[in-house]
Amino acid sequence: MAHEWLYLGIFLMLALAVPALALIIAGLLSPKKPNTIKNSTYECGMETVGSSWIQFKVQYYIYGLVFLIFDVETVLLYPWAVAYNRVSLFGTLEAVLFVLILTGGLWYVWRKGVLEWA
Amino acid sequence: MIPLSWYLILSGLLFLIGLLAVLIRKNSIGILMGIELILNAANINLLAFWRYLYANSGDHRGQMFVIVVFVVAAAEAAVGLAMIISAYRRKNTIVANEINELKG
Amino acid sequence: MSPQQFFFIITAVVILVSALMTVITRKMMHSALWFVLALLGVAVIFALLEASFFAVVQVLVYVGAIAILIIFSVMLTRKAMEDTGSQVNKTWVISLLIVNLTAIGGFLAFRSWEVLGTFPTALMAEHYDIGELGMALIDPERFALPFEVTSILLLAALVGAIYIAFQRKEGKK
Amino acid sequence: MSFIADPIPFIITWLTRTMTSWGWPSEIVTVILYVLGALLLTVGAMVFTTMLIWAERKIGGRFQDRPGPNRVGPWGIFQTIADMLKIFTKEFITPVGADKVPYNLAPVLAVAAVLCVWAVLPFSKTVFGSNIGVGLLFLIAVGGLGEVAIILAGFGSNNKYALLGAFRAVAQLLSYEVPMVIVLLIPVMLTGSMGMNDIVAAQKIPFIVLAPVAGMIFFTSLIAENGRAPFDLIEADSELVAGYNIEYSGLKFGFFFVADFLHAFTSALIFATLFLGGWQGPGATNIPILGFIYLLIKTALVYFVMLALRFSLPRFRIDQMMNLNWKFLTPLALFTFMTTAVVNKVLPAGENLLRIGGLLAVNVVLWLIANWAMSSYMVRIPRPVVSGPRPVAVGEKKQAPKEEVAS
Repeated sequence: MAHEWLYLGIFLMLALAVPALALIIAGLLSPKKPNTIKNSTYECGMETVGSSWIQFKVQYYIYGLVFLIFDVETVLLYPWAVAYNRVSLFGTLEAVLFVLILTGGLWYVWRKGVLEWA
Repeated sequence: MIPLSWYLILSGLLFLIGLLAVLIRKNSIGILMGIELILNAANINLLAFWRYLYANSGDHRGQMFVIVVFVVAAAEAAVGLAMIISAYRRKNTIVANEINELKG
Repeated sequence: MSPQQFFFIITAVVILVSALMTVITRKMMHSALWFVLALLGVAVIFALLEASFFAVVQVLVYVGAIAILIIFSVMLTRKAMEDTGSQVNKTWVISLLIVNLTAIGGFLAFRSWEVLGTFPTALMAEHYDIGELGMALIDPERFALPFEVTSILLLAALVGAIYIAFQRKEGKK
Repeated sequence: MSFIADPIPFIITWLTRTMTSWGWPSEIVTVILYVLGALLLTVGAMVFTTMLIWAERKIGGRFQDRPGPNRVGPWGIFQTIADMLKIFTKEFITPVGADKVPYNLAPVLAVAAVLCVWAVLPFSKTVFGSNIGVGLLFLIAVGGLGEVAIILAGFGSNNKYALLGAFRAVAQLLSYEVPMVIVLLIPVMLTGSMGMNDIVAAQKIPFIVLAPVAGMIFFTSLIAENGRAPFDLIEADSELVAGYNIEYSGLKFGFFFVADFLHAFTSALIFATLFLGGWQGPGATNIPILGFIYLLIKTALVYFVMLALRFSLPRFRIDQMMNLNWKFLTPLALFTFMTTAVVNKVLPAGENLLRIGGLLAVNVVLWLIANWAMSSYMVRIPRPVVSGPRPVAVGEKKQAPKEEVAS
């Protein structure tokens, strides 16, 4: 088991190192002639107006919120799903109840009109 | 092999850093991150004890606790951040000391 | 020092440094990114503890959801909290003192606890099975009740958070 | 014979034996082999992407009735290599006020997040990556790293379009992760394990037969996770200029490009592994190299369907996309999960034909209900009907910039 994680760790390191190395090589190969106009922030060819910190809609946060709750609930079902072949019908119904509660949350969110992209 | 104390020291230090964040940060989101760090420290502790003392006897209480902590962390992040955003919209501040409407 | 110990120390240092940076960095956004690094480190610690399920769940839930939610709210509330100026309370000296006292107290209290020196016995093959945890989760004798309660807790959190954060636009209904 | 049937383990054994005969300790040999394997896979995947880009452009060209790349080499096959040479020597332009570390880390992380998926995939019976017990969850988890990369890119570039694009991209990716995570419970349930090897080994009957609706939901979410047409709002040119990667140039932009194409192919690979039986096929158990070929054929098929969708469907509007996810796919995924769990439990174990029939029937019923619900829902919402010629450029001109910032 430790070997599997060792391979995974090596793979993660290399997956980070290989692109990083390529970037460094490209950085050495490429010309460097910066000037003010070239380096200015791109805004469809116009002069940049204001800071990049614009106001965002709360809608993004709301989607993130709903996602978080659903994600956590579903992830908790994975151990059950692994044991699925061993559990009784009662155990299955328990998981279904679990999901039904989740569905209740979805229903509430839907009725409240949260999911409308306004 | 790593002795249990190493994990406990790590989790203790992480807890202290989280506590520090809760106590000194002005920004409420910073405070929330501190709380998440504290919960993470608790998780390390729980899993370390589970692994070292109970794993081989088929006792899953430690893991169940970790699951509950995950759920609590998620719920706390969701509600806490919602409150911060709501306070920001009403009072235009997220400094914890300035949100004091509940004061009598 | 075995390679495992060496690896543990590196991870622990990464976690602690990034957690500390989370606390002391001035820019909120950088703070959130350091926080992500600390969470990833904790996932590695879980993997070292042979709790593979929790290592992955840590990445999935904390990095993939909670951290992103925090980053979202940093962006949303950005205008109120300019990154210039002090980010810490005026009472930070007292706070530091409290934290140090807690540390010393904890150290003194647990210094001579015999459990500390425990070494793990090798995890038996059948306990790698995540299904075992799944069985325990729905066993009415064991954790069926807490399991369902977590679901209700999450539902309550969803409803509460939406109720607090969501405002219907005027003019609609 | 054993070399032809199963070359890679053969080479591995040979390498191990050689290195052990040099007197190296076995741990070091293992580590070296792991590093070699991982290096081969990461570099191989990235080089393979150049061919992928060529294939995609060529097929896309054919779909849209144009020749596609046809200048460099026969059928333009070296076009991407020429592009790559160019992009390697292009100047890096770092915008003013960019946050250096996140800005440079983002492309690397974007590629790494896609590459990590290859660490756990089984390619044939004997050639597989890390067989951790939680492979499936790992696949989903590294997707989260991709989201972090996008946020880093948007935040690091110090550009409001990049930031806006990053936010929209992350909102889309997050949303479509929900039905995906729910639906992936079904293969786990049917297998009884989260390890990728076990999931493939359990697919004597591919899961697409047992759970077609789940497969369809998963396929849709995969396309959305790629951010490709019809879900290409991530780089919607008309609204966001180019999305989170506007400020990148040279190889840094190239890496986002590579990540995009590699992600598309990897998704096809994941779908083939989880729902089409992976390397399973006639004779694949005895001759593992055949399994590799089967996997390649299945992946190519899925990839082709993805391309066909990409080059023939128009883009969704953002509200339509969100509605499709939250009001159609997520409830459908929840109900599919519940009915599959209960029906599969009620049906007697062991009788395969009955099980397939029962599950198929349930899926068809689910699909009909979903279809009916969808069409009746669409009827209820009045849609604005365009009547007469639209006033062009009069009303829209003032509105357009405001919308861009606010959406």
